[in-house]
Amino acid sequence: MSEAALSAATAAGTDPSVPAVSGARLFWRRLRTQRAALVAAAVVALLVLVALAAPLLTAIEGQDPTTYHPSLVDSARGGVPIGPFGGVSGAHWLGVEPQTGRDLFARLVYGARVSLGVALAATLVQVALGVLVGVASALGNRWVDQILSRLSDIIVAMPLMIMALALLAIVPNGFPRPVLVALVIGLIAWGSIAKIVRAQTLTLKELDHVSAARLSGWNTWQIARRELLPGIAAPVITYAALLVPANITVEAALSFLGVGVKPPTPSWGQMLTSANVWYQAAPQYLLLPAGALFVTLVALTVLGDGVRTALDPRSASRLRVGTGRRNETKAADAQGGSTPSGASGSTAPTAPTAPTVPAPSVPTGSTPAAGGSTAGKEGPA
Amino acid sequence: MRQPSVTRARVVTVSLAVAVAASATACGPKDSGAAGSGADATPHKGGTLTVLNANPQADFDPARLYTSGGGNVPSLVFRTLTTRNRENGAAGAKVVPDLATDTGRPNKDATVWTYTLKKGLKYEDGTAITSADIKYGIERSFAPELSGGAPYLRDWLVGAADYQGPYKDPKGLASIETPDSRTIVFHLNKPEGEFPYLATQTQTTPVPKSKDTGTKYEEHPVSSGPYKVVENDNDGEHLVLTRNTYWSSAVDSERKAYPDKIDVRSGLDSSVINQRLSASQGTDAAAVTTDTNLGPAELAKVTGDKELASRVGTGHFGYTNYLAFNPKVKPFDNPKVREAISYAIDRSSVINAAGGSSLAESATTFLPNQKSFGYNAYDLFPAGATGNAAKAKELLKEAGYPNGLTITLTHSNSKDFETSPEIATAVQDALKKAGITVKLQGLESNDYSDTVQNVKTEPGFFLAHWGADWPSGGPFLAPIFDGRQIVKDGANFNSGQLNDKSVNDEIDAINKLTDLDAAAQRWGALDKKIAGEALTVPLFHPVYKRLYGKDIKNVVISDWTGVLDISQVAVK
Amino acid sequence: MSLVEVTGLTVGFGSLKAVDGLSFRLERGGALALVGESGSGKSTVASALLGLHRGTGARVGGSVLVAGTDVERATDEELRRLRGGTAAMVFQDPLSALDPYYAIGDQIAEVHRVHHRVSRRAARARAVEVLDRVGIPDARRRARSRPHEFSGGMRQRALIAMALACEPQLLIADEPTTALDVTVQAQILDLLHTLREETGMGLLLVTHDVGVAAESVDEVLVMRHGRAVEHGPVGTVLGAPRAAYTRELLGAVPRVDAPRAVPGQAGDEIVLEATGLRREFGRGKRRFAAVDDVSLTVRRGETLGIVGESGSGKTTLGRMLVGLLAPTQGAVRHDGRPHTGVNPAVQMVFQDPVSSLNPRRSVGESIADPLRARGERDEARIRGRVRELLERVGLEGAHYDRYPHEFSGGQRQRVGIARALAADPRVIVCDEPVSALDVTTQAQVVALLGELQRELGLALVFVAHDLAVVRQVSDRVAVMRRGRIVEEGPADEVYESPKDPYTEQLLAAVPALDPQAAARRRTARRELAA
Amino acid sequence: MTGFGSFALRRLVGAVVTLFAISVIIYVVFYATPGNVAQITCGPRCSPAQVHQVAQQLRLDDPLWSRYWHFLEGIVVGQDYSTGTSVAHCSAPCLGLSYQTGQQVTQIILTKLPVSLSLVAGAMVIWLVLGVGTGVLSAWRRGRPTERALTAVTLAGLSTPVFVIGLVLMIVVCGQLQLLPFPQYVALTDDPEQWAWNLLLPWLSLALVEAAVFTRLTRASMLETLAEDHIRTFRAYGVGERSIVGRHALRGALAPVIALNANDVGSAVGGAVLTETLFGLPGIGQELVHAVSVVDLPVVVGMVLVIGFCVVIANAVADVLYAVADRRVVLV
Repeated sequence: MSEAALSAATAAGTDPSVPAVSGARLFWRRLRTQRAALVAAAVVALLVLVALAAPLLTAIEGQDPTTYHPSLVDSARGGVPIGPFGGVSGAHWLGVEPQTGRDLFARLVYGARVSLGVALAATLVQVALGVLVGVASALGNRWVDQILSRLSDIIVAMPLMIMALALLAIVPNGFPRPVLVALVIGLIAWGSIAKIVRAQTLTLKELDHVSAARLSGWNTWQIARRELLPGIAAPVITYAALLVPANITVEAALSFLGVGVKPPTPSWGQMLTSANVWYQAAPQYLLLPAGALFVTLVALTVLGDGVRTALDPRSASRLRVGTGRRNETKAADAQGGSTPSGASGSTAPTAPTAPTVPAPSVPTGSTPAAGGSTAGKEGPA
Repeated sequence: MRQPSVTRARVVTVSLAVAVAASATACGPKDSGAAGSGADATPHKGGTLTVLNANPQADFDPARLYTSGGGNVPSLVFRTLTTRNRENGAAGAKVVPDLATDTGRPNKDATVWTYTLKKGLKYEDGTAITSADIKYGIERSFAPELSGGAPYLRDWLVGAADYQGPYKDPKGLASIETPDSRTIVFHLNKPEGEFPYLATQTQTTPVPKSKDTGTKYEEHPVSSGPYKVVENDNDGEHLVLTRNTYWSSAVDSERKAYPDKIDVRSGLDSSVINQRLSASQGTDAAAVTTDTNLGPAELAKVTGDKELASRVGTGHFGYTNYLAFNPKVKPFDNPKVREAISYAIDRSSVINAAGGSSLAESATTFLPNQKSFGYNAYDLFPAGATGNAAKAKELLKEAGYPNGLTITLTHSNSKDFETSPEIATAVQDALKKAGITVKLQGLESNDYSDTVQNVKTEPGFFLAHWGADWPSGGPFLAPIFDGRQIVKDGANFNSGQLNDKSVNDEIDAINKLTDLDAAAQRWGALDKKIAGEALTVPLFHPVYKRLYGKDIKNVVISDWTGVLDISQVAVK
Repeated sequence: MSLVEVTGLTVGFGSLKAVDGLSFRLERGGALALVGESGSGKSTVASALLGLHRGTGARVGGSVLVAGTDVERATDEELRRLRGGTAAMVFQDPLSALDPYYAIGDQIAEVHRVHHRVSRRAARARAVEVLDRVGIPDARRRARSRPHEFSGGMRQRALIAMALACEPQLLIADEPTTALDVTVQAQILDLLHTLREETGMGLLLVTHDVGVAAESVDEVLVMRHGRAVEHGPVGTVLGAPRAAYTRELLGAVPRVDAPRAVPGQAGDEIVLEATGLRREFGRGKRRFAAVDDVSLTVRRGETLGIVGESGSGKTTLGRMLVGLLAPTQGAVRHDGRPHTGVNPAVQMVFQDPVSSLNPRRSVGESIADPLRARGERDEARIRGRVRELLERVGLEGAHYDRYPHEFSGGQRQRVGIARALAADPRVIVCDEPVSALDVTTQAQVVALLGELQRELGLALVFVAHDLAVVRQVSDRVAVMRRGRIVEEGPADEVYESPKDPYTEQLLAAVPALDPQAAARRRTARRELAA
Repeated sequence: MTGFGSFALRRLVGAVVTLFAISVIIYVVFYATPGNVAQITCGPRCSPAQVHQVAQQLRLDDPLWSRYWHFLEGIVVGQDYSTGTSVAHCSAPCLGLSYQTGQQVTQIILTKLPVSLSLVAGAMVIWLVLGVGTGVLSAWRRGRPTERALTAVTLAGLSTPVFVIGLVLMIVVCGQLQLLPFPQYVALTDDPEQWAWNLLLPWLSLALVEAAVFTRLTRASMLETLAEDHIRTFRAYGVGERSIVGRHALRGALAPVIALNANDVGSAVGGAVLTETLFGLPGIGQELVHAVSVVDLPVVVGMVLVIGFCVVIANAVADVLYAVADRRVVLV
């Protein structure tokens, strides 16, 4: 999945000019109303737990992820596991790996550690860089903005896989590989998040409370920390929730190209890569990591959607949609602006200025329709 | 660590191949020859043969090719002074005349070799092939623009070491004489009884000087063989070969040339090649591959299907995968440690990782297990199938490591299933029982080559493999164990840095022999003598399973190359 | 049969009852205004007339009959025919109410074709016709424009044209002039009046502005908390209100003809002075001056009102005065000293009570900002001072830890004032401080500002578009138009005897509360135009 | 249209700066990459003397800046090189010669680019139609079984790496069902029908992954648009759902789709690397991965620049489309 895709998907859901969450409690309350998101959150929690408890779980099974069991595979037939369902038995809950006879359950749960860990760490790097660059280019002068925008253009225009191949070859061997993979993914894919943050910050900094903070005497850094960062948290969190699954697949792709995490450390991407050709001879070998990846991605994506909905100020009406009660599905549409809180009469009478549509140089920033949201504040029209 | 290859070694990092893929060549099964329906039916001329390959024929210049026995696709276009015998199994490991009337006439000490060309040899344009063209072909292989061939001509021919090819030095090499248009004489700087083997390489292909366009020659190489190149798209990705009407079976007894047309498609993923061959639909029914073999997963599927199993040929090729020690690095300076590891190794794990017993045969000798190499079935440090942990522990104790040993194994991150992480982790597991803890150091493949081939950076313990340039002990043992071939400022393959006068002398002595059978005996004996030093731990010799299409007939897989010889294949 | 017959209408959203047992009728050709403050349920009623609550999860009770159609029981098809065909709605925000991607003419044609089986071409012609009818000049050409190419007033006309396209019997106008300038508002109201006269259609006007109602309708229904407070002919309700709430509402409406109740005590000291201010935006061809050569002075203790329509540059001017914007030319002096950038002594109260407070920080923290920025570290002192300020602006000290969303608009504006006060300013620039508030709240905030001014000797710059509000608070007034001050002087002079024609025009456009006066002025405007 | 002229000029300058920076980065990165280029080019058994000759011929011993200057010179004025028997000219813009094969990089690109463009362009059509179509459907049917089914399919597409989808598709469609031939690139100019048949599977595998992204985006932005005031206007005028969804909401929802699509060209090329490798399509991606592995710097730089150029162009085109779709946008 491309980062850009995520960015656009996220940007569509958040309107920075409206205060989003007003406290964690409200957020939880909203999240709680979405059954699907709650289930997803539980699945994610379970996955993280499994990853953390991998040594414990494999100890219960009595296996470890690296020991070979040559006797469990049919050497003359290319090393296909002996026994039904890829050698499932009391000792090997999910069977064994072809050729090596290593325990698949152990590899799967240890693989979760690497895949989730790498994806999370890469996401952190992306978020950190993206926020830094995005905020700096929104707050800096024209030159800073130009240079940083150009920088992210360059990042976007460079083929990610190729840079990853090159970078992973350069770094000295002693460097821990999972950390390296996370860093590389993070370093080359922060462009979209920077764009989102930049757009968001540009909108936020026009808000009156930021002006008020300036009048209070705070300097730029203090304003960024107090007034802006909390404001960009919502879209960033939402986006990050969608980035994690994307990063898992990038890790898998890097493994496919031979530059992922090194054996014998298992990762799902690596398992998928080596299992790919076993699709016919030992299908469960492919289906296990593929299934794990699928469940993880579904859970993270649904959770990401849930988080977005919960953080979206306008989601109040949509939440009902989320619960799937059919007769209410049209609520959001027909109701539109005439929510019971009675927006009528409270809009500023100052005529809307020329619509402030984001320039195409930040195409993922926000939809043109959202341009109307800043209307009502008198600008230089 | 050279890759014996049909094309010049291309490092293929991306490949779904699960097995020892690509560029290898191999040999038919020693006993029965190629199996399957293909061998039985009577072959007829005509039809189009499709070749599905992973690696494009990016180089099609005879000067740049590094081939064993003249290669496969190139040998359809390029005839050489001598060539491999186009027969199944061990018989295929013999050298036979090609352009020449015999395999070469040596002088008394084998330092001067004379060849006479057959009569009536013609290029695709009908002009006659002369000995001067062969001389020119060899000379141009020394041009830096056309680098890539094997090192032997450079090392053996008098005055070749500094020669930079005919473009810079039009006077040419004085050590190659062409007294008349059918005779060519080579003057070597030392006795080389195996010169006939070297003469199989494509550098001895005639190149007409008037047609030479330097680096662009490969776009239109002039054919001396049964086929000529009529189409070469995308730098060797798609080749179409049709009959060279000036070629005649009367002057070429080796190439059968049944199909009228050969269509070579490459750049394919190896699993796709095998899928296509097993589906065998449309033109794929008349398809073979010359660089792809069945991976373990594919083998598992094929063995369960009788129809498919009948379309698999088995090939062997002189090739050994082994663990190399650098005795300059502690603790491998201690022979007891090296012996302990030799005893400890559990080869079954390693063989499974390489694809299982059908795709890899356990190796206890450095030389390949073939007669032509002088195979001498010894096992100096018997480890059995699963390792002799007790003996290993005992030796380690003697060596001063009573509580076990921790060592680092260097391997590459390529996906070749030879020096790759899969084999390394299997070795890691295979030594565990003996109390030897192995740490892995994986290097990107270019980095790996640089590191292990440099005497200054060579690690103490690493995965290595060696393949035969021709089926004899000479090119197998000399680069690895001849002390005079230690290269200080370039690519070094004598990883044990062995410089033993008795070994060096024996190599020189064998090289003087022009009786190749007698030489083979002595190579085998030398191999066992060197093995006593425990500088390597042989792991396995690969076996190649080659799938081919339904309509393929006359399948010949020699022990020299291990692949289907497409000069023999028929589709009708 | 009445055009509209609403009986015991109840609309509930979740636990909230937006409309609670409302009944009224509207005869054919009649005009009724639903007047109320935000949250009174007036817009919900309007939506109910078109059955827009159907399928939304809202609980609707009672009955609504529009031209004989029972809206609650009608089939989807009947409802579709009703919508637009029988009763057409004009929405509040003309920019967002039109599809930005299509030409205005096409949008009107599309709606027309829903109700009339005519060719695309005929529908297009009809669109041009109605656009022409609502006073869009060069309608044939302008029909091809997209909404953003129209000015606010033109867009509102286009929306009315869309409503006319299907010749409805009832026009429902939901705050049709709220987003417009006062002069444009007058034109739109006149247009509605004329159309009603000519076509004889009924009008249901939803508005928070009593003045707008007075200009446009025969009958008024005052709503509060979803219930009818008072219902009657417009003259009676506005002239002699019976209900206490109506009286309160009317009392709070600022009058353009009443001078400032308690004048400011202007000192001699000039605390803020601007000379030759100019501010440009855009680059190249799109460069223009939002503020051009503006000079003004503000003395201690007085209020300078700056009034102007949208685009007049008043907000830009305000932001330059506090140092949030750097002038392209000219200088700002604080206490006689030239000053660039922000200065705690010059504070600002912002228009939008929603965006002017950080939703993620407690109001106490926001108010404490100037204290902390000044270097105050003692938590107890900070809390004490903030508590004091909160109490001073009419809130409770305990509100320190609450978040902005827990407050109403008026309360939030009070918090904004407290934050400005925390910096101990000498001048506060108020940028449309009450325009987003209901009239009753408006009056309270205005009163608070006056009190604070007297008490602290503050100088105020009061920037607003509402002439009545400005008069209510100002000692002196500057009228801005296209970046320049066209007239400046003591408030009474400017309002009683304007010298500039533009000022005159503005004053003429302000809706009057007295329906008769409104009718007189409409005639006058018509004559002026003719 | 001076506005458009200055937009184009500005974009062009931006593109040149971007591409220049990219080439510098690639040079520096590959300079640091391990691997003895001369040894790789010469072959593993070359003697040190031979390796030295090759290094000299490829200018590998020159300082980095000098090599880079030579590269720039080639782009501006072209480059002469020796084939051994004669001197050949690589005319400007010359991206140099491949270390490995000695071919002109521009020539390699010219033969590989049509393959990659065929792949990406065809896949793009599929993912746009599929993605936007299902996105609209799932926004319209939200909360109903249709939407749930679509969501599940979408997520499956999203979570399956292209190399798995591709192989499974190939085994099932070509191997077991034999519905299609195993893909084998045929040039569009040679035989358009075969071109399409052979690319169908690669298109599908690449498109299935990307379509998922577009489904999600379209759905989100459809919901966004459906909640807007002008949709309420049309509802209040009795305009039918079909027209509201198909005409008004979709139009509004398309803008972010256009923007995303441009950005996605870059990631599609990344996906194309895997797809080309899997299906053996002789495109840019496959060649690039190979070139990286043998440190064939001229080829890597050339190909990355071409990809970068495509992304820059795609972005500019998207901006223009964006402005056409939404007239309020001003091109800057």
